[in-house]
Amino acid sequence: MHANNSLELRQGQIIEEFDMFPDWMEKYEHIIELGKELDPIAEADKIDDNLIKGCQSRVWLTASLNDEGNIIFFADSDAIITKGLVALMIRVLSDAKPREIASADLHFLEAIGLNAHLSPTRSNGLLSMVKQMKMYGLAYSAR
Amino acid sequence: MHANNSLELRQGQIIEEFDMFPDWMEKYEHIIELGKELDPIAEADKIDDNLIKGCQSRVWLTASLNDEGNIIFFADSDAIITKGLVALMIRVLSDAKPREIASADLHFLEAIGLNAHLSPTRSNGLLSMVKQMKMYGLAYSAR
Amino acid sequence: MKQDSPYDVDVLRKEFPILDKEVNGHPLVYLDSAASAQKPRAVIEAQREYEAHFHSNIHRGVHTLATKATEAYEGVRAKLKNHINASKREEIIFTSGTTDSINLVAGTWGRANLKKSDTIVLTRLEHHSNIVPWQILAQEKGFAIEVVEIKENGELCENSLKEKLALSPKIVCVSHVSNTLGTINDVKNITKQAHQVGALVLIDGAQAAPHKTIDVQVIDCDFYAGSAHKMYGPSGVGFLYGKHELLCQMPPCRGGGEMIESVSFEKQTTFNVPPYKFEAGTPNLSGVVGYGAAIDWINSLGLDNIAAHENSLLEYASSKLLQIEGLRLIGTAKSKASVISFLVDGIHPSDIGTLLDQLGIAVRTGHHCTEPIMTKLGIPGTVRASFAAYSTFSEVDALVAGVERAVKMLR
Amino acid sequence: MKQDSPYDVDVLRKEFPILDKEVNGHPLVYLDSAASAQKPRAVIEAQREYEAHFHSNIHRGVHTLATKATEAYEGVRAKLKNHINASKREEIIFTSGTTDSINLVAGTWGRANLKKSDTIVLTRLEHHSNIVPWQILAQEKGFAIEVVEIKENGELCENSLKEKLALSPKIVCVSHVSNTLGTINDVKNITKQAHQVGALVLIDGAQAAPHKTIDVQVIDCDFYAGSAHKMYGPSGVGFLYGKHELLCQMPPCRGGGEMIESVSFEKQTTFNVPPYKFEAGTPNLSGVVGYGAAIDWINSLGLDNIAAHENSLLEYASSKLLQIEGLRLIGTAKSKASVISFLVDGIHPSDIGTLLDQLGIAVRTGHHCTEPIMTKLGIPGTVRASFAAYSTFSEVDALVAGVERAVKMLR
Ligand SMILES: Cc1ncc(COP(=O)(O)O)c(C=O)c1O
Ligand SMILES: Cc1ncc(COP(=O)(O)O)c(C=O)c1O
Repeated sequence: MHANNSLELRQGQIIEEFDMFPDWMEKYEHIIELGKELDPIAEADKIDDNLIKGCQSRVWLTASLNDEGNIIFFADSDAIITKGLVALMIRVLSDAKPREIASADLHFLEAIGLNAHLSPTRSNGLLSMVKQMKMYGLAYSAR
Repeated sequence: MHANNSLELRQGQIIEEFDMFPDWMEKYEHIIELGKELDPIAEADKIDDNLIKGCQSRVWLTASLNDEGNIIFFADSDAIITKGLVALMIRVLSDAKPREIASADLHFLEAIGLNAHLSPTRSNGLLSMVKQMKMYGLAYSAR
Repeated sequence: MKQDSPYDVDVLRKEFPILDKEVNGHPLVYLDSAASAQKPRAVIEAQREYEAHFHSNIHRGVHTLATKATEAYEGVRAKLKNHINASKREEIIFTSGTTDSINLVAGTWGRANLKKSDTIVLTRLEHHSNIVPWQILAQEKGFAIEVVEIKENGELCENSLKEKLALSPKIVCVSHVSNTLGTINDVKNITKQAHQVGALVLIDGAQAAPHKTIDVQVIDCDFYAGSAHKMYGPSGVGFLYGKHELLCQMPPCRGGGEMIESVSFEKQTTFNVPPYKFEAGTPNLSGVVGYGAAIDWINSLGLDNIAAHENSLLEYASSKLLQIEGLRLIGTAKSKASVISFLVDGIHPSDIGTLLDQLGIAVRTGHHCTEPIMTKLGIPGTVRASFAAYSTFSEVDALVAGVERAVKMLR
Repeated sequence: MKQDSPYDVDVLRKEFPILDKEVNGHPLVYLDSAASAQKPRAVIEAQREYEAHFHSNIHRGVHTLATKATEAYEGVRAKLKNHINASKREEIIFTSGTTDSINLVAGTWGRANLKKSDTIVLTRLEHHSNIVPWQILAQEKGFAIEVVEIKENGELCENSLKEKLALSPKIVCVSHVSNTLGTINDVKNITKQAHQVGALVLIDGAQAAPHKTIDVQVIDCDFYAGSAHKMYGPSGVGFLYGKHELLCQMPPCRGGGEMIESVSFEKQTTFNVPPYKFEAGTPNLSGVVGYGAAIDWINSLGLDNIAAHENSLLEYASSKLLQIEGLRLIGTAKSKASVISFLVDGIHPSDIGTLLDQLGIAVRTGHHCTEPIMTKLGIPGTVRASFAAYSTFSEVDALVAGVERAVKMLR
């Protein structure tokens, strides 16, 4: 319960943060900023195996388990807006228990008015990335 | 000139004849009558070679040249309305010079309000039959 | 006779603009719905609405219109999935119609899997669309086509089916409902038997989908095909249902946009997952949107209600027509859909059709794209009247009176 | 800037209901016509009129509605024949779009004629729809695919063409206009050269037909393909032109209703003549009727006028966009249609597309189904704006301002 709550909390913070930007321009400027600030993925990890398929912009994703049994995600994208959205996903899902990740209800994108980016009709790979993150959650919780 | 005129004359007679039937029922009754009266084609001629293709109702057609160099047509159909229309075609085109037949302008069906039967969209074979008759005209005039 | 209907047909008819029409000076009596159903305003307007306000090419677009158009298109896929109870939306492929769907199966699954030594099974009842694709492929591959025969009444012959299944066919292709004889085949049972001998089953549902609730999981068939235009929807749209694991194994059919993952001259071109793998090029977008409206329309009325109404029409028409001297029904299966084929002794069907047309009554005459049935029964064709949700008892009366009048003229 | 237009664009725009729309709070600026053109009211209403008053299945019907529907359908065939100056109406096959048309050629002519030892020629410029059908067939048949390369500016390389033709290919498949780079290929000249080495020529005219007068007899190509939805018509309809003698020799493609002469299990099934041989099943009737209205609409405006208008837009847009720092045009062929692809240094095209969308500006980003071009140029894709008869100079201004704004945000 607590665990799920913490993902809830993280999402709540993001929603609050975006509340400050009523205007789409500021919102996107913020996303772009987040994209720029995202810890870069190791160049060696930018390989096809870590590439999310079906994307117009490319997204790379890796995951590892830390000592506390939490998954840590690293990700990158060649498009900066996608990268900003990826950064948001990482803020919510990284450093969390596999089980929490697998069952996370990601409603914040809708709340901040960006859920169109999660539509299966977009080809920015965000939806596929989220699916992949949950797969990692599932895989690690099965261990 | 005279020759074409005679096909014209024959068509004029038919148009006049049908003027007596303002009502579709009488018109079709007359056509059915004409179908019943049509000289039957020899059973031996009812073979695939004489069959007009692409028809819902089947039409057989044969042609021969008489001593005066006129083409005589024989035809038959398994549908009586088609047969009546075939009879009209024969009245206009049979016993005429090949050249006349090849160049005949068959406007009478339109004038008697039955040109829908000549539409390429109908599959009664009438249009194909007329084409075939003109082919005979062309073939014999080439000799 | 209206008391038999589970809904008010007269009110329903007002939704169909074309039914108000006059043809040859008579009110249109449209009894050719098996060829193509008329469309309610909801369908016509949905297409117009789409074209006037939402049109854009779908998929791969980052702009809002493309997203909306894609959502509309994919929404209909989900709707259709529910409508026939597929287990996944990925199992629904949009095609241009039943014919296209069957050709897709023949062209991909068939071409990849059928060898010279193989046998496939069709039935005598099949529409040309479920015969010719297989004949064309058989000419290329050399496999044998075996035919399940029919009984006098137009039902499939169980013994013949058993015999043919004993040949261990690779696939059994069978229509759910015969468009000429109206026979409803027990496709669930046939599928079970076919699966027992290891055959796949393709069902041509063109005539069933407008009249019956389809549950592909209950039937357990491997493929199911249908056309929107027979289901009160637009022409140029149809669907193929295929079991997901089969679709995953099948090679692509047509090549082009959307169906690829990556195209290269230097490396291997790779393909998208189903259903996209089988949907090359820009689809019939407004048609698919209209199809969605048609499914909604059908469901708002209820397929059971439609079937009940059509069945009473069928019964009524059969008994009335049989009172005409020399008339015989072609197709008298116990389980029968609202298609009624008949012949009158000594009279060619096209003559009857021509005269009925003069009375504003639209029926179809000929072989109805089922020549093998005609060959078997030794007839040149039939006159076929077919009913839909909007057909009425008084239209049946008009038909019967029309046939009587035509017969009198033709004898 | 309106003085350049041969017609009043503002008045014309009133015929397109969608152009009044707002997207994300801004008036829609639709610059994605190369993906799919918007439809004028005349087209939308023609479809509606057909469905509400004339719909029926076509061919083989004896009733009046069937005759009228068939006449409407065949009338559009005649219209299209005139529009591209085919010599016979039998040379026009209705398909569901360009992709379908090209697959038809690959599936019938290709499958029947291409052997392991053969070579065919494509170009680097081709849309996936003119690549993948040939790759799929090559996998089956084993023939070689040779690719005519492009120059930096996006024009076909003449030397490369000569080299490839020297391999005596069986067919040369080339786009008339590139959907990504806008390059207009000299298809008449290419056809002449190809014929000299005995190759057939298929032209993908998807992008040319909306913008140029097509004369298949002057070009002398063997096949020509196009899509209605890029020509202000409905989606789900297209055409294949083929020289009559070729069509007569080609085996059928899809099997089903209409394309047969006679179907039998006992005797040989025989096929109809072209074009019917290639049109199996119920076609997209309302779509074809709408296509007829689209052709009328185009002709009432005049393709030369449309081209003149689009060319001034292209010139204007090119010069304005080039003033943006770091922006480079991708595709600068001397002869170019109204498609403008560009990239801004250090910025991913999809980012620009996403921000433009926020401003109501619809452009397409990505590889535009021409991945081999991207591979060759070493770019991830482009931003593409494309113009149509209804595009305006102020829309170009909005695009330029939008790109400037996006670039500022993204840098
Ligand atoms: C049983 C059956 N199968 C297939 C078809 C072909 O459908 P479509 O013409 O929509 O492809 C029909 C339609 O006439 C049919 O009745
Ligand atoms: C050059 C070219 N060829 C083929 C196609 C495919 O056309 P359709 O999707 O209408 O089949 C397109 C459309 O994107 C195109 O631009």
